[in-house]
Amino acid sequence: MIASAAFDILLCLLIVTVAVGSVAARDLFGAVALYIVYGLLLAIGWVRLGAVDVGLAEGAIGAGLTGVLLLGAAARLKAAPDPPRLRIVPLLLCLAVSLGLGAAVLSLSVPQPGLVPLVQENLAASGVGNPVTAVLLNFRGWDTLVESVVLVVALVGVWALAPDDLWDGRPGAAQRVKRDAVLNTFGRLLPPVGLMVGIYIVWIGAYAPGGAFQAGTVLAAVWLLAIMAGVAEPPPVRRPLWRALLVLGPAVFLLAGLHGTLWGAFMSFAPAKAKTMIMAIEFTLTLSIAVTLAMLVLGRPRRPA
Amino acid sequence: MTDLLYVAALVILANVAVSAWRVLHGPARADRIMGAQLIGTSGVALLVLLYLIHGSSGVLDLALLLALLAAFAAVGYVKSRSADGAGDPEVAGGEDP
Amino acid sequence: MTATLVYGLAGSVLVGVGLYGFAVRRHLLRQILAFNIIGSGLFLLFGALARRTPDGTSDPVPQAMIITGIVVAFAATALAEALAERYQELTGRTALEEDSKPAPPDEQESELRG
Amino acid sequence: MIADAVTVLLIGAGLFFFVAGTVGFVRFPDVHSRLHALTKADNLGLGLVVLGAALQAPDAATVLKLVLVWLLTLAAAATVAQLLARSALEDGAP
Repeated sequence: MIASAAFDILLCLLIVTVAVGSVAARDLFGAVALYIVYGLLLAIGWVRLGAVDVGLAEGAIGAGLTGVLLLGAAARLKAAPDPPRLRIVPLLLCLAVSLGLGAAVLSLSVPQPGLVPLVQENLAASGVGNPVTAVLLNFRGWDTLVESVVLVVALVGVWALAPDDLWDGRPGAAQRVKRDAVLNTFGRLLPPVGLMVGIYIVWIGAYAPGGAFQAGTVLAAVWLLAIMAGVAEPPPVRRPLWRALLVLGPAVFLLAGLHGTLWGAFMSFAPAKAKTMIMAIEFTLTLSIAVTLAMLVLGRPRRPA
Repeated sequence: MTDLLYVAALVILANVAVSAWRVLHGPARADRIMGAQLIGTSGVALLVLLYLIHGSSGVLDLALLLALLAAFAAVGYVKSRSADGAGDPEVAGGEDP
Repeated sequence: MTATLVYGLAGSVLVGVGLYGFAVRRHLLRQILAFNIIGSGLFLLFGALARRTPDGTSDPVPQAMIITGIVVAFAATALAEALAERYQELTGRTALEEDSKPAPPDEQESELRG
Repeated sequence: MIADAVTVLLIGAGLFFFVAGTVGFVRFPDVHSRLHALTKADNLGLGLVVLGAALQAPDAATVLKLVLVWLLTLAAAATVAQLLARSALEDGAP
């Protein structure tokens, strides 16, 4: 009991210290390196909160995609001198915000059943055994549908920043890699394992922690590694097949939702068909999320197709 | 048994804290990425211990995921060292083989 | 209950830390990082409060919302990074202009020409 | 009962290597010796922890998963050690 509390307290202290370090670090590179560590520690924190689904999402994004995105950004952006200075007024204001939130936590920490009973009651009709997946794809499917569209919109925003002559070019730089050397070999070794883990995570999401977002992020990360290792080449952004892949998941989701209209309401699944529909959405959404997230990390087109 | 596992987890957490100090202070950039890599390995070990404590197989899946992605930050780092983000320390002078 | 308290308080502190970084740091990438710290602090706060069920299971509804939140925050980060890069290309700067101090006229003109 | 004792012993031995690796990482004088301390000791430590956990595994699938965890970390460490060592050389480390 004491050891368990000590672990939580030490982990939280570490998380907060690393965050402070990331904000206070003298140089940009140090701030980014600490931020990567921060994401990793948060994933462990989510496990301690009994939210393994969230831990999987945070781990895949924090350990996989954020590192590549932010280290690339830190290299491309000039590191202008920005010495840490202590500003008293903002410090006091932020302290007040933290104290207010802390007081709210203290006053709210009385046992509350929340929405657990409601979810448990309807879980059998949702088509899946993992309550988080049931909420994501059935009870609050609206949120997830709109979110999957938001990802594509963000990608369109990134692509729109390309200069005119590269409007439909290829994202990312041409990778210089020594063939059959260490990185190249690693890039050929990892994708099969990554594909297996990705499929496992989306498949197990039906009744245990996992699902489309976590699996999509894993696949995106593995694809990016293959690109960086010179094993795969990102497609030009105008290639129709890839554009179709980007919207496949949201489109299937929307069609499933419209199909629900026949049964009464948009986005409602009949219990008998729910499992099939949710799995169809999950697998196509995984593909779309993987392609979208990887393209987001690669950024706008940088070279001709 | 559980208490011993927690003690082991605390030892690894202390390791993480020490490595985080290296990430903050460097001195070389490679040191900082190494520190992040060490924290990744420690994180996997922590999750294996937490799997034994909680007994939920999802925790082990997270360990598997972190192990799969363990090299990402470091590969992203060596790539970001060149101006165009495409370099590789294995290619001498940056020319194509 | 301990977990709710410990992680909830950590989340509260993280929001303050991120806000401070967002207010004080000028470099755009540092501001993006600080903004993400605010976000993850709020997620942690939300997740901790989801844990206060009598039997200790975590409420799945906040969990699902946090997962969507994490993925959207990542997409927003990628978009913000691309904007910062383009901003640097056009203006040569990596920090936004202070509101109280307008740029000298000749500099403004060169910005308009892009 | 015996399995529990062996698990505790293996995890204890694993912790020893973790601590040794971290001490080397903090105390060694230059990038390459730090890299050397880190990529070997820690992965041996993780291997021992994984072995200890495997003794408690309820089924073969869990053992397989644990072994995969270790193999993936080893492959990552080997790759990263190569790349970081070369990058430090390019940066002019001794």
